[in-house]
Amino acid sequence: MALELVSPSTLIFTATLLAALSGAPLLVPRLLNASRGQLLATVLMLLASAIGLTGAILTLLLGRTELFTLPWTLPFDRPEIGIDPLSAWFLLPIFLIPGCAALYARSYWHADNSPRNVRKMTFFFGLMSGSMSAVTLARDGITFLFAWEIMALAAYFLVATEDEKPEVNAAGTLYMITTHIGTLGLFALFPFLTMTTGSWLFPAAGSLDASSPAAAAMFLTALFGFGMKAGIMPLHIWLPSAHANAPSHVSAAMSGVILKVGVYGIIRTLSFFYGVPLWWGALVLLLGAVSGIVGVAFAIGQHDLKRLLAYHSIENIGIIFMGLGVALIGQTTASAAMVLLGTAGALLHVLNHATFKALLFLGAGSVIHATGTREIDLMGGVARKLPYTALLFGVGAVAICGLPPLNGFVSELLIYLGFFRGVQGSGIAAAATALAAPALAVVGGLAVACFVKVYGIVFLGAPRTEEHAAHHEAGWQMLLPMTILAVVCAAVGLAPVLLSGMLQRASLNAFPSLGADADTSLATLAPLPIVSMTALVLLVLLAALAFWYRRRLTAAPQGEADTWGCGYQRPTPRMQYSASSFAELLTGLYAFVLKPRTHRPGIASGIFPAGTRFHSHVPEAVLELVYTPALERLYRRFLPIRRMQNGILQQYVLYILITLVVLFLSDYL
Amino acid sequence: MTQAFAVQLNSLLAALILLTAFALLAQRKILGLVHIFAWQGFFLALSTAVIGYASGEHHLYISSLLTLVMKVILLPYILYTLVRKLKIHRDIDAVVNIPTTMLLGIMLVVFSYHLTAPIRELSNLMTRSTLAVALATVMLGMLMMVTRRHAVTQILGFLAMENGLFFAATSATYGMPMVVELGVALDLLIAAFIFGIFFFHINTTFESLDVEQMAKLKETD
Amino acid sequence: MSLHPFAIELLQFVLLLGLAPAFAGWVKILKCRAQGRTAPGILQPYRDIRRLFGKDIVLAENASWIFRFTPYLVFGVTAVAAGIIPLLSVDLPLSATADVIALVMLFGIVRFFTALAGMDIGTAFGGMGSSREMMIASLAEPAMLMAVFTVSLASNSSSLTQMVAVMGQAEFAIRPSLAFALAAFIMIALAETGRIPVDNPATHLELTMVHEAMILEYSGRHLALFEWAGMMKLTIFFALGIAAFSPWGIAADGDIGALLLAFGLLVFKLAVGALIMVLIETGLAKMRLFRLPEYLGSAFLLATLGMIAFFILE
Amino acid sequence: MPASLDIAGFAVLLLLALAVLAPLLSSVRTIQIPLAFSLSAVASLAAVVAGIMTVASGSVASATISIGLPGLPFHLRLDPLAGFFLVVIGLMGLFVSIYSIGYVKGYGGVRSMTQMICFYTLFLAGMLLVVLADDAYFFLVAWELMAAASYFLVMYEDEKGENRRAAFLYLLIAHVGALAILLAFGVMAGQSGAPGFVGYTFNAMRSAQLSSGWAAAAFFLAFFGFAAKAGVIPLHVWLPEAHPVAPSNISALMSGVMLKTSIYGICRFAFDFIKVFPWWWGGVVLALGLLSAVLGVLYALMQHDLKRLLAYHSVENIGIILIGLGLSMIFAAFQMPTLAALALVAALYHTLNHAVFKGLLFMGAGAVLHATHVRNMEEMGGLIHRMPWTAPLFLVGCVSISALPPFNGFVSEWLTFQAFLLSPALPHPLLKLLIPLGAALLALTGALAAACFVKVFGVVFLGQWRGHQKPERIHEVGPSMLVGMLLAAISCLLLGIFPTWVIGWLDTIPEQLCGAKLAESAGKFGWLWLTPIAHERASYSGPVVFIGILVVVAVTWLLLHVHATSVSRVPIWDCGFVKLTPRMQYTASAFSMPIRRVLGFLFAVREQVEIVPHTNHPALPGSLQYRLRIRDRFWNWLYAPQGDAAYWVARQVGRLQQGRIQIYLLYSFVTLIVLLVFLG
Repeated sequence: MALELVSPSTLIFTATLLAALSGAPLLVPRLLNASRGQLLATVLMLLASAIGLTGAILTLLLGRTELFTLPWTLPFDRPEIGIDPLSAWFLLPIFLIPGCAALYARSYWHADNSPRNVRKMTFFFGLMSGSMSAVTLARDGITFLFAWEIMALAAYFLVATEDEKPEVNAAGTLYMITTHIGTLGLFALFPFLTMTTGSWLFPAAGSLDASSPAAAAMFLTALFGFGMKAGIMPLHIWLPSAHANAPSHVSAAMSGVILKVGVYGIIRTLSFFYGVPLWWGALVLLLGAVSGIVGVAFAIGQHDLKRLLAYHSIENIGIIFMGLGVALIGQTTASAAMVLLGTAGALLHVLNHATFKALLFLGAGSVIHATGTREIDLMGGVARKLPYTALLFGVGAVAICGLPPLNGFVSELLIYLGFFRGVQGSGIAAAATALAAPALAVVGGLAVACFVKVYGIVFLGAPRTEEHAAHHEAGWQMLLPMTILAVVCAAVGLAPVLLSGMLQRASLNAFPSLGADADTSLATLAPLPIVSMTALVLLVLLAALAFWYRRRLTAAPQGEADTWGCGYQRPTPRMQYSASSFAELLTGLYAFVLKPRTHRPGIASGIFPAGTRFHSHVPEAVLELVYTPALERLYRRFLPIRRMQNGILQQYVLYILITLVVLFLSDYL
Repeated sequence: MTQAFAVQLNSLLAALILLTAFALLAQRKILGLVHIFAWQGFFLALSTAVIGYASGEHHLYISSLLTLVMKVILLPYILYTLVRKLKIHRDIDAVVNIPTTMLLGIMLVVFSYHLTAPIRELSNLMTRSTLAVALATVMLGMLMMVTRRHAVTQILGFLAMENGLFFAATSATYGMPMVVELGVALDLLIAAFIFGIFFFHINTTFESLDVEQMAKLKETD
Repeated sequence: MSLHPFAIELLQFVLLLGLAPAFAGWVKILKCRAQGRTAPGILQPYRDIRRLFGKDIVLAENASWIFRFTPYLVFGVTAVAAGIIPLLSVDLPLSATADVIALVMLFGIVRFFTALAGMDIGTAFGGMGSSREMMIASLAEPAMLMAVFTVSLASNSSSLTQMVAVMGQAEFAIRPSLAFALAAFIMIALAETGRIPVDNPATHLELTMVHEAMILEYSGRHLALFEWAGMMKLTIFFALGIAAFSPWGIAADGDIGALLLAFGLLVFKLAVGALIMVLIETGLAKMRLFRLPEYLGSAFLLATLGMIAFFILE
Repeated sequence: MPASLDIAGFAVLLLLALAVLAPLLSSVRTIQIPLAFSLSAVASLAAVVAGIMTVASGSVASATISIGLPGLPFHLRLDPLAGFFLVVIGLMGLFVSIYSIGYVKGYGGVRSMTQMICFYTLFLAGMLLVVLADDAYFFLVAWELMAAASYFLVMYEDEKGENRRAAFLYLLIAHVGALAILLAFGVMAGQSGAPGFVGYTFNAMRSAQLSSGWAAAAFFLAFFGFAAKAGVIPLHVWLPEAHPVAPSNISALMSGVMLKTSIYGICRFAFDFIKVFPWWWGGVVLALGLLSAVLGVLYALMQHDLKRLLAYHSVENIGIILIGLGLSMIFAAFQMPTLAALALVAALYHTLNHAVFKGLLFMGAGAVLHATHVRNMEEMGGLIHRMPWTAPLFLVGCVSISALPPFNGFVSEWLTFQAFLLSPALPHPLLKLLIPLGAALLALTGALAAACFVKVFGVVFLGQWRGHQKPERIHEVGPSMLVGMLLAAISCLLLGIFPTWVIGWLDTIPEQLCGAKLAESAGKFGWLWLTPIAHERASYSGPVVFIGILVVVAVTWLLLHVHATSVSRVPIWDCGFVKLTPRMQYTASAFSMPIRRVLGFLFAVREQVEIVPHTNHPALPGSLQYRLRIRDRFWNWLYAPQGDAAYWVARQVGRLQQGRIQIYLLYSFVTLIVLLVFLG
């Protein structure tokens, strides 16, 4: 059979290498000019995506697990790579999004417009894609860390694409620092693992006892290290600025995929254990809830489009964690249904979030491209000039709000179902899930509010400033990837049944204890066909409504007039509701976490008062109120030590001399 | 030349090496420093030859010759031309005043003696007692690097340290293997060239060879 | 035939008293030659002293008895010191009076009273000279002690006769410790006897005077005593150096032949020593006062290195 | 013939009786002073006799007086070590008592004589009892008696703020020291294993078997306490404050004698109680001794207050004594009894010498003060013409303290040098190398001391009068003061010329403490030659030096005066400058300037030159004002931070004191609960 000739694993490895090296030709400037090189890289990337997706889907369909030991030796052990449904599931977004983003970049970040950094950007983009794939393929700690580190560094260079801007550099540095602090957690995690198993190789799923202290240490270090990458709440500080300052397609890839690699790490780590204690699940659930609510609350307060989307990533990671939490609690209470629903929900949301967040970032990229600003309050009426983009962004917005008939709804539904299963149980587990369900609801509600704001302010209304009025629709190279993503969103939302088999295999792969209970399957647990049906009905109804409305519109006479100014003679676009004013109520509600900063000068008195300004801003409160002061204090505490580093050469030699003397003396004593 | 006389001669040379190490600390003129360094190298070469003669380890003659060429002729010449070219003839300012440096130096010598006392008991080489001097020369070279501001004195301190190490090698084990010595000699030569370039850059950047200027490179806070 | 120890003692006493001016004259001759000047005869110092003895004394009104007593004391102490150092023979009855340390301290008396005499009149010059002299002495003393210490390590004694006896009979050996100690000793001796580069005995300039400033007010026989004592002191320091570092030839007992040989060698050594000193003096310039700490510090360092070299290398 | 302990007891009782009876005599002042001080002189003489007898015979006598605590009667013991210090105290007590007859008269009518006599005698008695005490309790009682009496004597002129401040500082440090000594005794008693109060007797301490850690704790606590009393740097700060402000006879006793009780204590602890100790104890003592010696003399050089200068010299000399003690301890630790004996003898000899010459110098300073009423040397000069007797006596003190032969200071320093010269015999390689450097420091100290006393004598007695008042009003002091000084000066000379006898007499002490005798080797060639270890090593002859110099000087003088040459007196030659004034002389500050420049980094020196313009033109300054302030760095390094810390702690504790009754009740309550928790 053809499938045997080209095995899925071969496809995936080929795709990984192809992706990683897609930008390599650009490194030889003599060989190719930038534009051609970018074209070549894009083609290679698309090829890699196609091959990789095929491989991943095949793996998921076949449910195959393969392991390969690489023939060379690293200092520690023989490296192992492998492919199984869990990895394959994560490979779906890993190959899908970068492919789309690469195509998008061909127009968005065209070589002719940005000759300075296109080579770097393209190369590292490919490298990042390849390394993300490699992370999911790694089956031992060392290989994993290698791939992980390459991914982190490549992402750093991508964040710092426009390294001539100071804010970009600051964001890059923050990302670099935090990601390495996270890696530090991993440096603790793998030795723990090795101490427990005696090998750097990953243990089989469900083979370690979770009740030991070492297991707790591993869980916590993994939660820290991967959580830092995934951007869960107190560890998310790098995320908003990095995503906001990277080029949009990079943000799409980072937000859509890199965060998911963090999630992958956690799921992979959790899969090693059996007999998970309750507090693991509760902790994960709590983190998820906090990330979800606070993330979306922060998002509401933003008026930088990409920053806002970045906070939504935190929110969605929160949702994924809530799903994971449900799964873990299910493990504790031995409820296979909860495990399956939670895991499947989380995994599906991984895919969903990847698609719709990528879609949104790409859409945002188009808008920014067209308006030349990231500031929502300066935009307005974009839909008129960019109708397709508006439509596609709308699809993304609906999807992210978890509304039917799109995909966000399906995954959230699975998680909700998991909650309900949990509530049926008893004890603390039930209480935890019972408390978590409303949190998810709040998240959904707030997300809707937020996207109403975004969509309303950006796309509707009139342009608020002349210079930032949108000019032109994006080209096909930008619209096509967005369309593909929108189609995926819609497809998953409309026909989740298509994925249920794969999803179940992936979940089973992560938590094999499910297999014990043979009659548990996603099909029986979740009413996916009904979802499809409902969605279809909804769609049909909508279409019908639209058709009818259109006919009414064409039939009825219509005239155009200015907006009624309530008698006021000179309404200007500036009088429209702005993003800040829209969000004001909600940010006020969450002021205790958000700590918004408003600058309201009094209105000067007199008959003809001079101009005044109002300015409000929701800062990255966790960074500015928790980390920065703590670091400041640390810095001040260590200031005396810093005096040792005074730049005077002699003193450095003196340190050496003193050290030498002390060493000699210590030897003598 | 009898064995006993050779030992005495070697002791005298060791004492002179120690003296030159102190003279390096005491000297204020840069050219004077270069001269003293050359003398130190000369005594070192002589001592190596004496040890070579007395111990019958004839490869030490080559070492001695190498030392003579490198440390008496080549390196001083390079430094000399450097000093001439960069026009740095003025007095050297020390971070710590010279008498205090001397006292510290004496303390370091006592310390070295104290450290090498056990080795002295264990070794049966005729040169064992000069090991303390060798270690002291290393320490004094380092002290020179610590207490002087000028970049040329830093390199001289470094080279004096190397002299000490070389002397330690001859007095502790009758010299290092030839390959190592050749390698070290080559390294030194290269180091001297690199330092030359380094000086040139410091000089053009700061218009001074005072290494304290380099504190400006530190990020401010 | 051999002389009685007391006879040797007396002989040596007279010898030092009598030879000192000649030695000073010799130094002066060498110095003049080195500087290309015509030299006075070797007997010139004798004539100077005789002339000064014949002169009247002019005393400041407020000079106290300290001022008048000091020249005699200085002369007396120097003369006593002269009896202690073995010049010709080790067999001296008075040599046990003081070891090297006590000998140095005897010169301390000289310095103490000279400095007091300098302050007695109450002129600025005298005070200046005293103040400088005491500072130089305070820095020279530790160095001197270290040099003595090193030599005494080698001979296992601080008694001069013993040193001469031990060192004079020791087999030849290269001893870095003694070389260092000798270098230190020469430097200190230059300081103690007020020679260039520490002091210039031939000048009366305010900026450079040290010793001369203290005895500026003296005249007549007082001055003669000071001058004579100064010459003796110079000779004694040479003798001390010879005894400590080059004692070969000093007779072990009172044998006349040995004594004659010792005398011949002594004259030779003194002549050579004077040559060395003159070379140093001609080659160097007078130092600024506040460079002296470094000079004496170097002497101390050399002496200490000598001691360390003794422990490490010998 | 009465036993020596009885004579000592008589001395103490006489002094105590004087203290009690002095008030009774207050009405007849003309008799009160001579009588009281002559009787204290008699008592001192008795102490000297008792001491000399004990040391000479090497006998040990003890007695128990059943007063004191129940179960712990007062124990007295007179052994050679105690006897030696008895001699030191008695000798100076004798000289100073004679001196005081004249000196104290100067206070006549202004101040209470009774107070002076009372505390003076108590002070002397306290010192004698410290030496005689043979149990910790009695020792501390005597120690406190001594401290308290001297405190009141420092406070004697209590209307001056500086006196009160100095006295307070003195009391503070004395008590911190006493506390440490008390703790040391506690450690010894606790570790002696003897039941009840018996552990507090010195006998129990002698036989106590201490572990090395406890022994070190005991010794260093005691050392700290005694060092505070002795003024060892860095615990010296009270000394230059307290000594100058006390009356000069008291300064002479405090500086000459009271400091020595600490030396006694250290000897007692190290050589008598603990006996076996590691070498580093000696190393610490030696290092601190060197530090004190060098810094003490340097600080002294910078002073221009005569008595303050002398006080710093006490720090220096205590340092020299400690050097000897430290060396002795090092030698003893390496089982070299002869060398230990040599160093110990050097230390003890210097103790005696310092007592005599420092007493002499303080008495001389008192005489100068008495005559001029100033302490600032910058305002003196030419006193040799006004005080023809005081000047030579003071000069003897100066020469002695400068360690110049043939006076006594030289002998003890020379012995210390000999001990240094023998240090290469030590088996420890590091010590071999390091200890000679200490000898260099000692040489530096000696030379600096000489410089300092050239300055003192030159500025105070030589040159011309610099002061504001008319020099004609200055007169020589009375006979009793001169006799007191003369006796001390003669002692200086005798101790310098006949060291062999003194060492022979002392010999029982090293025999008992170090287990080796020195007299045999030291006096091998008779009284004329001092050969401490062997004549091949080193020898010295005080008599020969003295006689030799005397003879040569006399002969020269005679020879030169055979023909009378005329001596004409003229005004000072002024180098052609017309208006030479006494103010142009070198001053004390000017004299020490070169050394200040060379070694000034050790001090906090602040020099200010202020030009007061006369006209507008800078070339014509009206006058120059030069101000020099030299401060002890230790004050800022050690004491000021501690003071601040104490103040800070006090302020923090002060917060507890709320002034609200509820809070106080809460404290009680909390305390109660804590106690219950601990008890339960």
